[in-house]
Amino acid sequence: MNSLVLLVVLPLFAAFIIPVVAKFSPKLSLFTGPVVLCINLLLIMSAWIKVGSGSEAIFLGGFLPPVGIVFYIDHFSLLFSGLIAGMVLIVWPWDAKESRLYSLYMLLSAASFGLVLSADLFNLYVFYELLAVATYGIIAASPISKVPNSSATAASLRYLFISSAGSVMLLLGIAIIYTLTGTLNIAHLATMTTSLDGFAGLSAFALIAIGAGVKAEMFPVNSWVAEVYGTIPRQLSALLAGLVSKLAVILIIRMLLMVFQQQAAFDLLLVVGMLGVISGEMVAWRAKDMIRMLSFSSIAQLGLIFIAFSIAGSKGLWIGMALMLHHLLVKGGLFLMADRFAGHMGKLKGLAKHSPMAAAVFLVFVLSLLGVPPFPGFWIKLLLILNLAEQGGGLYHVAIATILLATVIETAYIFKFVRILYQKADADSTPINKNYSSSYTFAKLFALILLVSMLFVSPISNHLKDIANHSASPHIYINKILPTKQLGDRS
Amino acid sequence: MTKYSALLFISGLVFLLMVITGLLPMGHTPMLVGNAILEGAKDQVGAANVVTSVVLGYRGLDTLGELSILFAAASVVGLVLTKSSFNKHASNNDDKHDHHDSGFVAVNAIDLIFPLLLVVGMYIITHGHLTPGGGFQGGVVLAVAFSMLVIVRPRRVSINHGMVSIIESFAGVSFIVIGVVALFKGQSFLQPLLGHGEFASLWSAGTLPLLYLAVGLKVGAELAGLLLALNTDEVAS
Amino acid sequence: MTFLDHLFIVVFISLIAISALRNLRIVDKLAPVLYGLILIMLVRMSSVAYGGDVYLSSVSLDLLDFKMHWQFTALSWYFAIITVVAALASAVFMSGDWGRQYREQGGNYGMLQLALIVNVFSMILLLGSGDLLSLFIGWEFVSWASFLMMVLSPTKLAKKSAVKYIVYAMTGAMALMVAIVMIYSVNNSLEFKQIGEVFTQMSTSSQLALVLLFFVAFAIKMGLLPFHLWQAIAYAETPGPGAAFLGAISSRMGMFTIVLVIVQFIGLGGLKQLGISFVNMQTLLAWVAALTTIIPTYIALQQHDAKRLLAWHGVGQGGYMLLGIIMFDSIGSAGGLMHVLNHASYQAALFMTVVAVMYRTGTSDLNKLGGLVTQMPLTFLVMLIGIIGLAGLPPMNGFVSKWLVYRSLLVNGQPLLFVAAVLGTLGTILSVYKLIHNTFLGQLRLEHQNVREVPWSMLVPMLGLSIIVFITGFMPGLILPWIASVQESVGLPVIAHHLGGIEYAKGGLDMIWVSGILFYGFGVGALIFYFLGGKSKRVHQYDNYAGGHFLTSDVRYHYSNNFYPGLMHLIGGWYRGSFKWLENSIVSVVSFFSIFFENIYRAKQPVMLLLIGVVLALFALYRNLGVGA
Amino acid sequence: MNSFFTIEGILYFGAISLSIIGLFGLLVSKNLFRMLLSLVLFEAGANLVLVLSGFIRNGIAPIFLDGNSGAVMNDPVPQALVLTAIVIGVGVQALALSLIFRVKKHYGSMDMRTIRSKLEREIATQAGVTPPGSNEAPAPVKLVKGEAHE
Amino acid sequence: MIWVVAVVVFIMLAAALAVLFLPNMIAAVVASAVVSLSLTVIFAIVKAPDVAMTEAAIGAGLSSLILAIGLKRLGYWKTDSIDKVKAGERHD
Repeated sequence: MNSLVLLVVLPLFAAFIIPVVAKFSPKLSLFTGPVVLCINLLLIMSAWIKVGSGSEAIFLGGFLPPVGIVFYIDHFSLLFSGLIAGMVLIVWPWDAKESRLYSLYMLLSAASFGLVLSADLFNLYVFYELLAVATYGIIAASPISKVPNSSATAASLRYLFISSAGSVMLLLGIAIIYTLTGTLNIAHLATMTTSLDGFAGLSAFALIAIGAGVKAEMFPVNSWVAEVYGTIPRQLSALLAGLVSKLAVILIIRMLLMVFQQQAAFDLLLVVGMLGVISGEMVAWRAKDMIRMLSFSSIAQLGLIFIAFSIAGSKGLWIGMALMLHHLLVKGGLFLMADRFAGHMGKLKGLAKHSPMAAAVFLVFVLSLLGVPPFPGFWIKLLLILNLAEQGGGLYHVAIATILLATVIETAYIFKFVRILYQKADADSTPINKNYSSSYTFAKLFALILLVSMLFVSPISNHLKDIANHSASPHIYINKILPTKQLGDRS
Repeated sequence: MTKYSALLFISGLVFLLMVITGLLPMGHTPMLVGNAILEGAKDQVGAANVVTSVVLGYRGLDTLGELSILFAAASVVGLVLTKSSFNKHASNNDDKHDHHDSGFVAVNAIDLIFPLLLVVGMYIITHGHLTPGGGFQGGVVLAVAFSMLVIVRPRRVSINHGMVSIIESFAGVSFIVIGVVALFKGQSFLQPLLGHGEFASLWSAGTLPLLYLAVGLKVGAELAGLLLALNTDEVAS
Repeated sequence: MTFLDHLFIVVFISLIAISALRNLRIVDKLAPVLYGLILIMLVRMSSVAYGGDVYLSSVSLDLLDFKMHWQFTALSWYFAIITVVAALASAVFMSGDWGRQYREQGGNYGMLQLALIVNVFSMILLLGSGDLLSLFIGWEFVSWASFLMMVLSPTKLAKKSAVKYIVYAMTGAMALMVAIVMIYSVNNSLEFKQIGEVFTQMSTSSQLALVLLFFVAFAIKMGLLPFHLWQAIAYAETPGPGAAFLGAISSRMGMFTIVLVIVQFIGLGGLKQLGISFVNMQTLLAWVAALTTIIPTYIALQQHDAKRLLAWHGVGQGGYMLLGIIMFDSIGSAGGLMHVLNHASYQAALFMTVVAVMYRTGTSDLNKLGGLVTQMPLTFLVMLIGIIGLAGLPPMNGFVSKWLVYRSLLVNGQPLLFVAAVLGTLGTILSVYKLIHNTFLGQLRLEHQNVREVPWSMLVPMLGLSIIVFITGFMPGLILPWIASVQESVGLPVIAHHLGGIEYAKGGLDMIWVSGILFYGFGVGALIFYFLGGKSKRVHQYDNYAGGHFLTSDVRYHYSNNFYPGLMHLIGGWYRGSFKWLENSIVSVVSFFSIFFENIYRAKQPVMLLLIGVVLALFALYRNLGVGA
Repeated sequence: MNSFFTIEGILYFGAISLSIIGLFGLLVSKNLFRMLLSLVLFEAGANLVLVLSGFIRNGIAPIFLDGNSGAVMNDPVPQALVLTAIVIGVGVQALALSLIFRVKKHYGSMDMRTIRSKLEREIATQAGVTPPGSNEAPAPVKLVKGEAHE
Repeated sequence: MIWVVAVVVFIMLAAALAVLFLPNMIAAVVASAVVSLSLTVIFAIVKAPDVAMTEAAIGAGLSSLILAIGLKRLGYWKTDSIDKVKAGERHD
């Protein structure tokens, strides 16, 4: 099990050697990253089997927690690790000119693995920063052909300012938690929740949530989304919207599930989630091009995920996880195929006639996004709403109303777009991007996965439920990480 | 307008942060982990400087992550500033800076203190586990020393970029290798190896000095590369 | 495997078969056969409509802890048979020459067939639903199936109205979802009978919310006021027989759910207890229904496109159905339920006649038609029967159901509602006269000289439907047992019936007598006419005059443009499209907020948003928790 | 509530004020370079807070020397964390500076607001839509007569 | 001791404000170096010698060097008086 630390270390290793390798053989440096990711996938698979329905903890440096850093491995973290490896492989920049970009992608995946696996608060912060820095770099260095390079740089810079400010907030939150409890290990923190349930403790959570929320596209701090997604290649948007945002969410919910199972924390997530949903959908409603529409729809979906996590306990994790996976498939797929729908909406008339397959794939995605039965999106939305209703309390009811209202708005703008696709082409229509890029193939693959998962709703959901039950339980977490409590428990 | 609303919210934040601070145990923090480390550091890691034990021992992965961040930053700076496809129309005359040597005082002073800086830097790195300081601080000194040479004499002295990147790769790789060796011995990643040696002597604390050396080299190479990349005109490179 | 399972399997196989073969010519022959097969299976299940046992499906899906099952009650069966007959008629109608012409004009005939079977499939699924979740899924299926049919028309307006429809439908679905969630959250169960149980446990405000949510959901599908704006244009723009099918039955799924949920489980007592003094939920719904009969009917009067005129009537007729059922007595509810079948039959027939006229002349613009009676006499006959039914005049079936509704209103002491219903009927008569006059009467236009009667593939379903219109009007006792068992199954008082009509203490109705007297009267009139030496003279269609001027045969005279000018002026005075204004204002509100949020997202300095977010979050926590720790 | 007039009280006050000054600078300055300086201040304040979380009154530095075996030591963990945070901070700073160079080169301006509007316009142009109106006064919504009443 | 701390904190905050409000960029960078140096002193006072060294080397040294390079390349390397700033090139 100790070897699972290689998930993080191998990409770092690759990142360090890629520049040197590139000096001797550029070809080799191109393949280093994918090879490492494939090895990681194998590692993850073997660990998946080995872990079974249990979980494992890796004590880095051989120091027993809470003094050392711990990696916590269960199916939840392995699932997302697998997704990271797969997603980075899908969007791997095969045609990049600079080997340093490969390094950055490797750093990004290493940071992602670390974020998923680590059970130490400050270690999470370090990986979060690594992820952020790698992201700035990738954004700034990955212009789309048509845009002058520097608009991506400007977007990246604006992103950097808000994201760094968010990181500082995160750091402040960590400082408050450390001052209050004297520990950074999340399992250890979970044993002393009583010292964190006051105003100071919860404000630390608020700082962490909003600080990390910058990456998670949380409501007030997500104005970078449209700027960044508007200037980078669509594959990269698929990576950022599909996966990277989820990693920040995982950071937040680790704290929420293990340490801050309190109504005030749930309410905070609920409110920002609701605002995110409604504002995202409303702005998307006014969007005139696909990318902007997708960007804001992504914000709304992340809001939905936050709403899901405001349900206490394993149910929240279960539904939230389902939502995250669904959003990864749908939004990832939509962004991957967005190149085919580039440009002003009004100029896309007749696209459905021209490439019916693309239109059909698009329809599959959006119908699932809207939650039309029998697509998986419907079941997730149903579960979410029924469970919100079970929570009771006025705010949860408002959330239900918000979600449903947002769905109506979403229908309106998506079908406004679909209508244009199915209109007759006229002189104004732009010639359609006909080159079948590999990302479009992956989009089709995503749609296929979505359709297949439609048939296996029950087994998938049961499986996710098991994973969630296991991962959301602080007891298992504490027992695994702190087998023997050496330190005084203040609670 | 922005100023006033900013002021309003800022004052709100000040108030709330002060309230939070008032609730914190100032000056007598619980230190659960801290005390455990202070008790165990001597035996578990064996470095006189407990901070070093924490940085490289207990929280070695953080340090690796931090090195990666520096590496990422340096890579990005390199990527961003050495792009050949540049929009020239907006270029500004201010950016053209002369390639002449700096003045007599600067050149000679740097020449004079360069060896001194090297020695100091290496000293700080190698004694990181004993006294305050270590890889980061020493690395910075090294980086500044080398880049100063170039900055004061941009035309005559140049640092081989390839060499820098090889050093940084090598240092990073060796950090990881030291960690992975433990893995191969059936232990955990970054578990301290080698004997602890005599406490508070130069050859103590197992692999820690080696790790710090790697960190120092890495930080030095990284920052030197960074400084040079920032300082060079992208047209030139 | 129960018989219901077989039905579902057959419908599903039909769906697969038609979707697989939709681009081959064979689908023309196959589709009617398949609908016929489904119809036969339904007929074999007819025991349920005569008081037999409910058919249960052996399939029950366990998805995510929810148990879904399906069943066929008398109510389901009644709606299903209407659906399948309408589908069969439409399929036959489009299978021959109409389909050929549609293909030649570039229409996607295969998709039309597919959309029809998808609609039938989803409606049967909805009708067979056995719990709230399967109901919701069926509901969504029906919405999207209708959407599929509407978008087939290539015109821009059609697509726009289809999108409008789907937004409305989604709103309805979400309202239904909230209602279901409200029920689920009380007992964590999705069974139908929970509705009644939960309803009694709820507080008054929750009850009110529940009823309103259900009603909004169903009213949107029904096209009741004030949610009627989507329907007419969307249906009118649907290609040919699709419009006939949708107009006949699709929106009646709303009626089905109203009966299933509101009538069956909430009931009169539930509705009556919600309200202050004399205004309760029942009167509110009744007035919604009454206004629905009036306003859309008079909008129909203003239309100059035949399909739109009919589609607006479809909206208006929904009001009668609700008006009847909301009275909760035996004759009123029987009238409401029966009106579903009656309306389906004549609406389908009328749409088909209009499509037939379009097939020959290429237009449905009432200002560009006229005098077609000589060229298309059978179509004229069908339309005549249809409009008599639509106007609710004897001896057609529309009279029976409307009579029952009027009777119920009078008996229940609702004279104002009665007046409203009669007003609606008045508008109907005026506008159907406009329809038949502008299409078939007057002088034939020059460009229509060569128009011929439509082929038999189109005539047969039209004539078949008009026979149904007549037979069920002449002998309503054929239908009334079905109605009675529906009433029994949903817990309404059961109507006493015989072959000719109903028995009712305060005056029954026997259509055989009524029709007999009517025909007898005609016969007597004819006899008197001939015995008094009445001479008839055949006059050529062009051989008439206007205002003392004899018209020559090269100037065709047909008074169709600007029909009913005085009345139009009157209507224009008080009806200024207030509902459209409402719709637009909702859009502006959304627009306002979206601009507001967009400006937030366009912040010059995003860190400001971070600051505001942090401060507000901390402040909320501070307010909630204080600093007592 | 603690008293603020102690060493740690003053230091906490200083740390928070430093952060706040940095944040304020980030908000009010238009110049990218000054925003960067403010960001550095902001981070420095947070670092100070983190160091203070390990501060023990009368504690000594966490280094084992010959004479201090019995003394109370400060918490070494936050110091290690701050070490990391400072290095991260300087990395981000250099990165931001390089981005600023590029932005300055491309837009010829250091004003955040100008850059934002230019960026917005570029994104809109790339997406093929009309650029959005000014933030202060939204562009008048053009209501085409027919569209509003359909 | 407490007064020493108070004075250092005061210097630090004054320098921080100077960073924001000095019109000349060089002065602002110098002020930020002053902030770093005060921080170094504070770190030394709170018995965190490692952090103090790091802050001195990185915060006051390296960071200032980077910012100085930035000044140079962004064209702020001039010791103009406020008059000129007012005349045309406002940096703020």
